[in-house]
Amino acid sequence: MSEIELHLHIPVPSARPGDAPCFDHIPIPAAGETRRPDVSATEAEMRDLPYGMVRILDGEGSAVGPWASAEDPDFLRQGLRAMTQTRIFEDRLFRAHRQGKTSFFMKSTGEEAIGVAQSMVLAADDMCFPTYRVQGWLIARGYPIVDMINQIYSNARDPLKGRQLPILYSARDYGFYSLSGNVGSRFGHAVGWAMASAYKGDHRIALGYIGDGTTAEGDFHEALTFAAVYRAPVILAITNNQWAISSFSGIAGAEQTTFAAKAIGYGLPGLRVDGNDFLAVAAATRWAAERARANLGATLIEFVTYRASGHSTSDDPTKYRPADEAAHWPLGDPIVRLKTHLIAIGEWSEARHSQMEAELTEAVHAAQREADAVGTLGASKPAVAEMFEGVFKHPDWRVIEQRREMGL
Amino acid sequence: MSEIELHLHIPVPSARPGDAPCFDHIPIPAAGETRRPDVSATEAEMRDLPYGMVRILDGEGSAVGPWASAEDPDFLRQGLRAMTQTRIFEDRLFRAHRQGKTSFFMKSTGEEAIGVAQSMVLAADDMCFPTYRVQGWLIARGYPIVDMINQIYSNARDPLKGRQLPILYSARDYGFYSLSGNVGSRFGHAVGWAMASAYKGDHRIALGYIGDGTTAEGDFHEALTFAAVYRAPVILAITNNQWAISSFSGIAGAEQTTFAAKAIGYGLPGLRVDGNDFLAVAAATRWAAERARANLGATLIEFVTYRASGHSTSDDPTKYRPADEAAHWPLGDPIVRLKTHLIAIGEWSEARHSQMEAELTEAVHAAQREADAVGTLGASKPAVAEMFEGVFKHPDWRVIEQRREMGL
Amino acid sequence: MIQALNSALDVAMARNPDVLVFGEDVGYFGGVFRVTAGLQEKHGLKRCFDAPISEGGIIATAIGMGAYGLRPVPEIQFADYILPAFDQLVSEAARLRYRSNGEFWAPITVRAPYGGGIFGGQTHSQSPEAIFAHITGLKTVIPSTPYDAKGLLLASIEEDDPVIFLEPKRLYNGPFDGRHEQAVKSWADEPAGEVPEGPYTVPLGKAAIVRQGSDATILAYGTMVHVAAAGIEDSGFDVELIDLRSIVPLDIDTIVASVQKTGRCVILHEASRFGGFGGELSALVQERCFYHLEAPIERVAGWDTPYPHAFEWDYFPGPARVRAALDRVMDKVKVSG
Amino acid sequence: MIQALNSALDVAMARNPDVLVFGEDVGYFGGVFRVTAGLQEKHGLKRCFDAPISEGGIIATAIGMGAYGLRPVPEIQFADYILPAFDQLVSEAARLRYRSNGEFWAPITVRAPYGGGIFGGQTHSQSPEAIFAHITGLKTVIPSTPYDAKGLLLASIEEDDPVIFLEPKRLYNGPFDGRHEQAVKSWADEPAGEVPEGPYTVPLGKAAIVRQGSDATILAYGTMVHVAAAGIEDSGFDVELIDLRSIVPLDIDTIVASVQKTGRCVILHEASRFGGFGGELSALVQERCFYHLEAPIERVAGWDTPYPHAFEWDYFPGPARVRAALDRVMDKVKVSG
Ligand SMILES: Cc1ncc(C[n+]2csc(CCOP(=O)(O)OP(=O)(O)O)c2C)c(N)n1
Ligand SMILES: Cc1ncc(C[n+]2csc(CCOP(=O)(O)OP(=O)(O)O)c2C)c(N)n1
Ligand SMILES: [Mg+2]
Ligand SMILES: [Mg+2]
Repeated sequence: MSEIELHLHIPVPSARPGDAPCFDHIPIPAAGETRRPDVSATEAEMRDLPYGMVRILDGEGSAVGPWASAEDPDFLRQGLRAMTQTRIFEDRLFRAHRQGKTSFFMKSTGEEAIGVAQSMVLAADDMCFPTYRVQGWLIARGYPIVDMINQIYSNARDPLKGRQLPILYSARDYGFYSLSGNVGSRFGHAVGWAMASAYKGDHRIALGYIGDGTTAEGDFHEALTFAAVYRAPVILAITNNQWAISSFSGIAGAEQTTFAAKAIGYGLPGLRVDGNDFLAVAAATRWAAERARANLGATLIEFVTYRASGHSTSDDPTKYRPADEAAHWPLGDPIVRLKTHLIAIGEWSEARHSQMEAELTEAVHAAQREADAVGTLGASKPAVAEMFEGVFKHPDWRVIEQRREMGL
Repeated sequence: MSEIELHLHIPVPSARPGDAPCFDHIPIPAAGETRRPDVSATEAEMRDLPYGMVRILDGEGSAVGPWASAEDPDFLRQGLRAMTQTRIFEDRLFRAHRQGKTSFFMKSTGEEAIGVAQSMVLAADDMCFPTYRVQGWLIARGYPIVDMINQIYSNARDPLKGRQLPILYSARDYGFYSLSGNVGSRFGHAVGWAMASAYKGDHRIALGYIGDGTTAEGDFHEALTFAAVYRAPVILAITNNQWAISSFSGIAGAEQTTFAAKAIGYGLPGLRVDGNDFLAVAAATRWAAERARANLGATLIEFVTYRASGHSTSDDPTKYRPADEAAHWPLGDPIVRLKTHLIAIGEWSEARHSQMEAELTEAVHAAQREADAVGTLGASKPAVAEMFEGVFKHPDWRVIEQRREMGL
Repeated sequence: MIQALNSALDVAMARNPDVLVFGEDVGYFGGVFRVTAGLQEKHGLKRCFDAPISEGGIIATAIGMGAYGLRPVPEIQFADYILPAFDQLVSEAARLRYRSNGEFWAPITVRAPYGGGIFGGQTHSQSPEAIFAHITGLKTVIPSTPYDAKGLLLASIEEDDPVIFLEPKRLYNGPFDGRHEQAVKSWADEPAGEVPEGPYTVPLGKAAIVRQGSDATILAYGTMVHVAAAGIEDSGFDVELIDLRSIVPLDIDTIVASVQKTGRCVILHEASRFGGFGGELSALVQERCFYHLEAPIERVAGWDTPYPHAFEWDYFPGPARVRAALDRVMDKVKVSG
Repeated sequence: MIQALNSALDVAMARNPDVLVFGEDVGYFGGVFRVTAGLQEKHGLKRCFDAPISEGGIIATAIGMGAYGLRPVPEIQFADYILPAFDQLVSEAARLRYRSNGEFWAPITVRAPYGGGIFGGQTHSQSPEAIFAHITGLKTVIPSTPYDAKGLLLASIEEDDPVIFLEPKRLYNGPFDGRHEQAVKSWADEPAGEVPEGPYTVPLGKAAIVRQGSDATILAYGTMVHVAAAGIEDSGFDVELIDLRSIVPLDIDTIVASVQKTGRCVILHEASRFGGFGGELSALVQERCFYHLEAPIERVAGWDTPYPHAFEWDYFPGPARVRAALDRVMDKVKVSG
């Protein structure tokens, strides 16, 4: 019997408030370095990918390496626009919460490339199974911002009739599945939806999102198991933004290996992708979508990014991480990086950018004015009878009696 | 948009009743071929192991390769004895079910090496978190066979007071955690127990068992996540016996990759081991135990084996697999293989083996006679008052009243 | 009842290509209780297939399929093993329609054998209906005869809401009234064992008055309907026996009318008593029939212990306990009414 | 109440090195409601630490630790998120002692904030106590004041049985009686807000008679105790108010004595009504006080819908509904008694 005393290891992040931020533990290959296998490569031929990183935009804003392809500048400008609009929208609504106009809000600052690029790359009739941190998906598809705000205000025009917490949207026509407050539990729905599409001989594919922290849920494993076993046409995306509320990614296993490496356990290809590189997100998504549509099955993608803002309006990140951590994030800001690229290739300018920002700011303000006019939380709400609708397709005697008890 | 129609892939096994059995899809390196890294090797240095197979006993019964070490012949004879006893015991009790002496029974035929070798290699105060298919663990540690039978009969001497289905033993003093009918849900208890041992600066380690089919449960993933994050001193063992009731291992993902490869996703070493090779099971277990006791954390081991019998007394495997499939299993029978080895090294003989079998058979019969004398299911049972005990440490008014209502 | 359920699935699959069946061992093998036997062969590999041992995954997959537009009928091998999927059922299936304002919903029917009487021990005998009945957005159906089993299953599959369909496993092969010492009976000898071949439905939310009576009312479902009948027979009282058939939706009108008529009520279930569905039934009856009640409402249920293997017949609430309860509701009135 | 709970954990950890605390964000950060603030700093990284987002894993780990001999106090961030761990709680924690004949048990206390009143929407407002109360082998504790919170939590941690400890999150920062339009109150102004620094316990299974009365009895727990008090005040009746404090074990004697005295009973809870714990309470009261009851037992509870964000105060059962129920139990007697 060994005489060594056992000890319990508890992971701690590289820096806490007061410490100098440090991201040296995150391996980041240079842009262009990680290879691009053919979509038909076998899983055994791709086991290095989870340890590399798909990156296209280099420090100078050039698009380099095997994943780069000729992009339509309009496509890129649209992406830039949607990302910028997302940021402006979120900043504005965050402030709306501080003004007491709603109960809760969440931002995706620094992560906008993911939802936006994927929204633009996938087909209109594909379906994403979102987390709360991909509002950019809706904005990129032109979902009316005023309706987002109406939902956030739970006012009389709330498309979800006041039943849901702010930002837990549902937008079927925009390929955006119903969100809910509990994390992880829709990841497997993406797989089931994709299996149904395959069962019907359809061509539509699904995209499931999950946060780095939430990969620890059993739902994650179950979804991947079903996806692998039935070769479902699905893209399963981990948005690794380094934090889960106050818990760093090490609490979800990041001290040991990359999140992309989880793919290997299921015999699936796993891509590790620079999540702040709009081009890389788009390229990786296209690659995975091509595999899915060719009946080659599921792909797991880890998007490496950083949650630049707090977790939500209830959170103050300076309580648990250096206040200036975001500034040290080695993969930069997705908006700045795409803008730099567009300028570098002569398709954009600072002046156009400022003008666009002004336009988008005004659009958000206009939408907010419209929603404000309907009413903010408490000041306006859907008919109280809506509370009793939709429990079942047809109400049963219980809610009918209870509605009556309320005098409705 | 691609014009290819999606289709849904449903895995099917290589052979169904009437087909010729085929195991060609299972890669089996030669004995001695798979390397043995130092226990302190990094995970990145060990990512090939899940695709090899730790094997020591070759076709001639010789012990070969880097995992082989000098074994005390007494240790091997003890192992042979416990495996043989397990088989005789199970055959006998299976028949007892047919005779109506109990409600249910399960066998581990063909898989005896796993529970027996691990029971012998681990320390008396380590704890295993068993499945129903490691009765050999108890037999190897000298748990009284008569008490196993009393439990199976739920008779007046049942150590579990008639509360549990047959073979769902609990034997704390033998390092055998309480079994239950639901699969998978104790896998994480092994991790928690090991974390507690580490927390206390103890030296004890835990061993969790799970079946190939059950790896699909969320519990599997959650246990591995906790084991990896907190570097728990635990061995997590998958007994891949190719079947989960009527579902072949492909339904749990074996078409895509090995079960051992799941370790990679957690940044843990994963060993793939010939589960029918007593020496390989012992060697791999020692290696993993050494890692655990040296604070190097958890190891995932896939034991490749074959469920030679039906799933349980409720099952007829000829309904879903070729009747002669077991005979074609390429890794042979663990008892025969160890016996051949012992004979090959001059430490055993056919005559001694027959004599041992006779002795063990008589020991099982004697134990059964003793248990039969107490009574079989229905003919004898613990006091009915036992039904009301142990819900809580101290009974509350509900069971006290209900017991009274029964006139007890 | 197995053939009736099998026929229901067969009919549903034949009529609607969007109906598909999956679960542990349901494919080639046809399920550990054979309810799905032959469906894979007849309807194809993709319409009836094996699933990984992952109840959460099975339900999550079914919900995703339902959101796409299919009508999946997943099987959970034993109701005891539905618990790993509890979050999927409660947080997802039950809430999808409400939270998305009708954009998405979960038209899934989750079949699971449940209940005791087979020496299945703790994890093959439980009756979890109460924890489903409490969940807003879930329907829970429990047949007691082959005829109902088929009709209710077909109706459940047609539902656009998620249905938990609990099959009393002790009734799979024949009626069982709790008289375990008697010879095993066959459905072939029972009128309700006769099952038409083609499609028909038995509506959810409509209780069956199995036996009219004037002395007291018994509310029961599943196996306990048969146990109730035996208990009534032994008691000699003229008892009205109501088979609820679905507990959500609940046929409150039939219940109230009966108890207002008889003035006495006994509630039966196999699940442990405390916090069981009997509490809700008792509360509802008391609220709506208070001035008609001539004796306290009685509950006959499993004891407040886990389900114990050796004590199957000490635990299972049999006809003797039903009879005793009937004696109490009838007697007490004589003593103090 | 947050400080009281924090103090209980601090005291328990100081007294017993086998007590340890873990859960999502409970370590360095001190929990999203700050209940574990300062514990990591004071007692060390290994005694209060963050856990992966995996409620099933958290409870499984705690059970394994408990089997080893520790006394873990895991936190589930919101009671709504306890469902992924439901199988661990029911099939494992609750059954371990019984099935192993006492060889192993689960001395774990699972803390979780629960209940509404904070505009938390569907998944930050639910009250799941009924699904725990039905599970044989689980205890369920719900404090309503800081004093009780500390004493009950310390008593729970000392228990050798698994305890679900539900903390009414709307009471974390002050008492709340449902009058949401009034200014927020502080515990500092309440006698029960005073919490001794050192160790003390409030026993499980002992209800508190918050207010003596003769007209009717109200049974409540958690936030609803305060709502009841407001409703009583508004009603003008002399109502006895009982705070159950733990629903398993349940203090049946105090309940029965009170209702036998008053002859009228109103039961309150936040959870949706159908299949809620109120059903069990109603059944028990009816069974044991039938001949004393002068009016139907009333239940005031959440509506049978999911918890809706915008309709917080339409859904939350406030003092007006309590008062209406009291009017009914008192009135009906005048009309038809
Ligand atoms: C099942 C469940 N458990 C816990 C929570 C509480 N919670 C909300 S968000 C969150 C962190 C999620 O982190 P991550 O998955 O990394 O996503 P991110 O917020 O970083 O995008 C937690 C623990 C929840 N909503 N649902
Ligand atoms: C949670 C749960 N789901 C389903 C079952 C039913 N069941 C019992 S054993 C079994 C197969 C397990 O297969 P595997 O894990 O490969 O173990 P093996 O029997 O092959 O040793 C199943 C599905 C169960 N007992 N528990
Ligand atoms: Mg995150
Ligand atoms: Mg197996």
